[in-house]
Amino acid sequence: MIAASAIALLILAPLAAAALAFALPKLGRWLALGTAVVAGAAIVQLTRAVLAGGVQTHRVGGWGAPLGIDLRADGLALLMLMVTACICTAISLYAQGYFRSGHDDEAPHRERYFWPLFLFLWTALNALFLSADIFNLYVTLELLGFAAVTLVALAGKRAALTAALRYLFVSLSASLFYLLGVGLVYGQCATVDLASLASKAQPGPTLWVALALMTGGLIAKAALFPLHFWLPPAHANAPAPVSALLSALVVKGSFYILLRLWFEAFPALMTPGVAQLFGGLGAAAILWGSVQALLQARLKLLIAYSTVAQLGYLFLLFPLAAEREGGFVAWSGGLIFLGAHACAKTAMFLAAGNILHAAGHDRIKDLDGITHSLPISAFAFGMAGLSLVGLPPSSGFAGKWLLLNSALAQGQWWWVAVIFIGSLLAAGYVVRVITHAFTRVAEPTTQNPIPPVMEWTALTLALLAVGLGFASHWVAELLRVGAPVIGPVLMGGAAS
Amino acid sequence: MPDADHRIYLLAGAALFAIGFYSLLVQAHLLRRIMALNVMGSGVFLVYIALAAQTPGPIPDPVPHAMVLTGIVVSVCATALALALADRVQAATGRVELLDDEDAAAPSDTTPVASDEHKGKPSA
Amino acid sequence: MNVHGLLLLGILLSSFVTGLVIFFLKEESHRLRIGLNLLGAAAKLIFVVALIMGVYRGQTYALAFEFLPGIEFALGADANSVLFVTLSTVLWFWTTLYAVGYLEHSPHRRRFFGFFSLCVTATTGLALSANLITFLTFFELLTVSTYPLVVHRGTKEAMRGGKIYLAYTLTGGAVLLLAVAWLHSLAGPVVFKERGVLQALASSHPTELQIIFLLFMIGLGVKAAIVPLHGWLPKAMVAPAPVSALLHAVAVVKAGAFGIVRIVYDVYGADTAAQLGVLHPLAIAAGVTIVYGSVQALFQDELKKRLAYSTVSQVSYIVLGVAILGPAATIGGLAHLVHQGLMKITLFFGAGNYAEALGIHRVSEMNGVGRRMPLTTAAFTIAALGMIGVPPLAGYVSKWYLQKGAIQAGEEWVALVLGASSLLNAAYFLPILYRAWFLSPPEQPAQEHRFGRGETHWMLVLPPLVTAALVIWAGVFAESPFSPLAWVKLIAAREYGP
Amino acid sequence: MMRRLPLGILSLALLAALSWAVLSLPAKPTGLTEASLARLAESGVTNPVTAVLLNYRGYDTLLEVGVLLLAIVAVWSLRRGEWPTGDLRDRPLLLSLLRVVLPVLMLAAGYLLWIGAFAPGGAFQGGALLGGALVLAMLGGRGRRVLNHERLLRTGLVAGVLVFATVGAVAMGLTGGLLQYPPGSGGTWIMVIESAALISIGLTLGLLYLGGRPTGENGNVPSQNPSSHA
Repeated sequence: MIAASAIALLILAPLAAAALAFALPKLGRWLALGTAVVAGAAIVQLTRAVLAGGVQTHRVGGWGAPLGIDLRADGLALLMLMVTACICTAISLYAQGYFRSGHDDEAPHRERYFWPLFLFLWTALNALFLSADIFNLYVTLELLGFAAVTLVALAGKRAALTAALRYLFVSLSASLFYLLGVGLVYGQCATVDLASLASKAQPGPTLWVALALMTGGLIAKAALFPLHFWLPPAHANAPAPVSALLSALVVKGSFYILLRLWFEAFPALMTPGVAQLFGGLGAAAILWGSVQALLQARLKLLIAYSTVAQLGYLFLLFPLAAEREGGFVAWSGGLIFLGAHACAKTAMFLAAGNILHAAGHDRIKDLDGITHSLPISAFAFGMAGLSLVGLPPSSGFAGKWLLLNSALAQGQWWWVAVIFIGSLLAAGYVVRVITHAFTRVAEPTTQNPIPPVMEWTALTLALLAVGLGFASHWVAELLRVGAPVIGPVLMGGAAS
Repeated sequence: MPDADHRIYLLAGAALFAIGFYSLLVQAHLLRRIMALNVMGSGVFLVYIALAAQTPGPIPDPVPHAMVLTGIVVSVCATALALALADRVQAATGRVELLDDEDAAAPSDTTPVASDEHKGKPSA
Repeated sequence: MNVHGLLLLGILLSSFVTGLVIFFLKEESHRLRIGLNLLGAAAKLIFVVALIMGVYRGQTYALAFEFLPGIEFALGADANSVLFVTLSTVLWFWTTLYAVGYLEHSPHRRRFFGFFSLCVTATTGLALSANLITFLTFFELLTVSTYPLVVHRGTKEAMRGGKIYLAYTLTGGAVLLLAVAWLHSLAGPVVFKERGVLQALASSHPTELQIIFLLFMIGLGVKAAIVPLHGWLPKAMVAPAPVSALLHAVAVVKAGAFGIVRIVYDVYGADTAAQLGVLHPLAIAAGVTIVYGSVQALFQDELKKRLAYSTVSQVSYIVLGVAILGPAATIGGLAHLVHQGLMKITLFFGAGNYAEALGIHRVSEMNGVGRRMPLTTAAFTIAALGMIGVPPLAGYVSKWYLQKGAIQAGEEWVALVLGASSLLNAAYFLPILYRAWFLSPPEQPAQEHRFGRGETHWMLVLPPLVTAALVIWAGVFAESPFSPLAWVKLIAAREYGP
Repeated sequence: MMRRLPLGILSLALLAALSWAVLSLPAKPTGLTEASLARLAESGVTNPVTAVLLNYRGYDTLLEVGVLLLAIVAVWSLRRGEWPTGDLRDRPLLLSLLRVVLPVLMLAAGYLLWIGAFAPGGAFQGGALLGGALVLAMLGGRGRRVLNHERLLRTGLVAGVLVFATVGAVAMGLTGGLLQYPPGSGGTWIMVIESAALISIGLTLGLLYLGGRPTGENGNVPSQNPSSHA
């Protein structure tokens, strides 16, 4: 009962808050904070229930699949919900200051619409992570896409508007691909319920095409190389809190659905070839994205390309966890990495937002003065960088360590090489920015003042990205609940 | 294989989807692209309806019906959003196509200066 | 984990907390910052003394918690740890004092002392690490926390030096991570233990272990500045004197050397390593480095550069000692770990003083500095003679044991290398001493600025005198029970004893 | 155009794959017809589609109503609405037509809402008519006063989502299941939801025609609000 109401709250609370924030614009900021509290409490309850009683399934309307829709909370879903709650809470705080500082007459209009859109985004994410029904997932995807696109356009600049429209085109066509795939699956299996699909799905032309359609759409939404072209402009030109949301959470939503589809709904179709293909695209994304990040002249574009690269690591999970036996190492590794990246990337975008806000530009070569006057933001960026590069004991390290371990244990050394090079490149583009914190400047140039809350939220998330490394043991145990793969959390000598 | 009178609808749906996809890729004009998306959508809905029609039983399968209804509402919203956004883009760039590499023009463009907001927008 | 383990935590926190607090102090609050620095250094010193006494009494110290399944963050205090932690703590205390004096009236002191403390935390952490992961963690923390110190001046040159430093050390760190991960996938979690833990694997997976050993040596060799991985070290000379002193005598290069000690003795085990045939190549690399460094030093006119190359050469004495099988060589190498630290830090203190007080940076400008700065120069002289290996100073002791070990192991060529290097040491140190004492100073000195009556600020004079005294002590009382030598003999006994 | 050829081939490949997929669908797919008919009695309505829409898969519809609201929020955030302009005296026919048609449309919308429980129809169909009526009214320059009453509009727009969510929560309080109506009373609950949804859907569809927020809405600086486009 408690679990059920927690699940319902996680969807109804942000939805109602979004509606109210639109009806009563003045209350937006408070509604967001309220939602943060409610969601936090609900997640705590749900975690208790899951750790105690295993996977929690709620049959909406009491019908149950296949006729009705099921909501399901397992370890994976909970991790995603937690990450979402952390990031969204931070954003709710950050945005309090963001729209109040800076002196362009657009700001009030932006804040007025930011809150409802942001809350809709939150609703969509919670609904997405809890849904166990591939058609319902389509609805959540659209909810997510609309909110994300509009939030990008909220920046109002020419570049932002164009980026938003391109993003919208990609997002809509991708959704249609996904929807058509769902239709074919229904025609074949007469159900759209994730759990019951696994038993009914027999490999055949229809399902292959259906899965290809869905995967294609989701890959485009997740901006996996080579369908990443829309991401950098969109993430770089959005308002800082929005950039953070997009990089940390939105793209992960589609990745999450891919995991559900390939590992839970259609494991029969997960051939080694498919797994290696995903891994190959991931590797290409890592290398291409990192190199691009090294070449960017603008800080926010650098961070955006780094997102393209870091998303690649997530897809290494497919080849490394493809074996049900012992796949758990890579499974937990990839997902811990996901959480780490979410926190680190949010911290980076918020720090970059502060710099952009204070200096009025984010040209990397002219950053010298800024970092001296914004030591906290600079420090936050550095900390986040540590986790992104994967230095111990950060959570980024924990994730990479597990991926490395599973790759070495399975003798798939080529992924080891990719991770190795990727980390060095990441170090390269982080250092490129950080050096500006230490260059000598005559006198820091005068800048717009930054509300403290904006600097401290960035720092908090950065420290979280590092500190979570110590919690990775616990996270791995949580992920075990309802995981499609099994095996020890770590392979090697004594352990294996 | 589905029987002939359903096959035609299924294939028509597939064809609409492919046509829409093609024009989405090749058309530059924003309005045409938005219409292309709608054509793709119609293709998908047609497939759903055909699926509903071919199930045995007294009435067509109501589940795909409801799904299509949902899909239609979503695509209405999507079209409205796309149109509004396309108009903003046209107002800001003065053109009805998407420039290929927009972030090339970005650095000057992202400095949050109020005057930047006004440029390229027809005033009331 | 036992209650005594908290002592280890205390040793780390005494500098870590100091660092964090300093970050949040105001730039202006000098007195408070200085107070904190010395307090932290003193506290660390006291903890370490307690630790030594405890270990003498046979008390074991351990502290561990799991942060990934099978991966523990573990601290411990074996003989090696105590050796290194003592060295770094003692030298940190005097370097702090020196740095306070040296950086008076310079900007960004908050940043400097903050990272300074983190750097020492990392070093002591390295010393106390009980397993590979923990070691790796502090190894990377060291890289990160030393970078701001290297580029502290913020000049173009400093930034370039810093970039090169990071390029080398981060790559090294990545290689080290690779080695650790690979070894873990073969052997599971690796805990340091005398005589190593890989005997079993050595027979089943010899090739893998050889490659992993190579990776280890590359990863650690970067910091230990083994040729050809030494490129960063001369460039890092742009750092302020106290930093160079710390980098060369205690922190970075020593971390590399200490890491090699750990890998050979406590992971592979000397015998296993020898049986895998990986020690001989290492010995050769060390030999080459020793000679190459000394030759390079010969041609440097800039004092700090000359000292830098001398470091390149001297640190490989340690590696050489490790790479040669047998107790005597081990004693020599480990003793040099301490002795080189004492001598080198003294030399850098001296160089710093010349730069601070007389604006002298080049050997060619050093005529007559002995008359103007007798105390500093006296200390400098003692350390230099020690480096050359003049009895009864510290350097002589370690070199003597190295020779002995080499002969015992039947590696005569090593004797030649050591001899050559000693001659070269003499060749690049004696001229300095000659200039300093016997040539007359130039009429109008370079920009000279005096602090009160003494030859320079007392905080700058005291540290070199103390460390010089330690150099003498380590040599003269080498055979007494309270000397570094006595301690390393204990270690060697445990490694090779029955 | 160089790009057309490869893209054309790509689309043809897509078409081929799709045809292959649909042609290899099972001849007589089971679907969920039986299942939905079997439990129709419990659903509280006799029209299976409505049963799926508002009971079996009511949760989808809840989010869908959310999508509608999101759409209007998004469009309003982007632009200002444009009123159909032109002198209405040029269109006497339209005006006289409106007098007749508007009430009829309203009535028809209500009827569709009611019939939805038993036959094809329901909130969405009714809402569509309502939206149409609204568009006609705007074309005829009617109801501007109402449409400029921002608070009223916003309330009407969010009514659907809020009522739907509240009903879902209340039902949960009673039965322990989200959107799980107490046995037998399904029809009533659905009617409550649908009537609220009808208004919101109608308003949304109608107002989307404006292509932006009504000019009446006072942003911070309405006169020179840059994102306006009137």
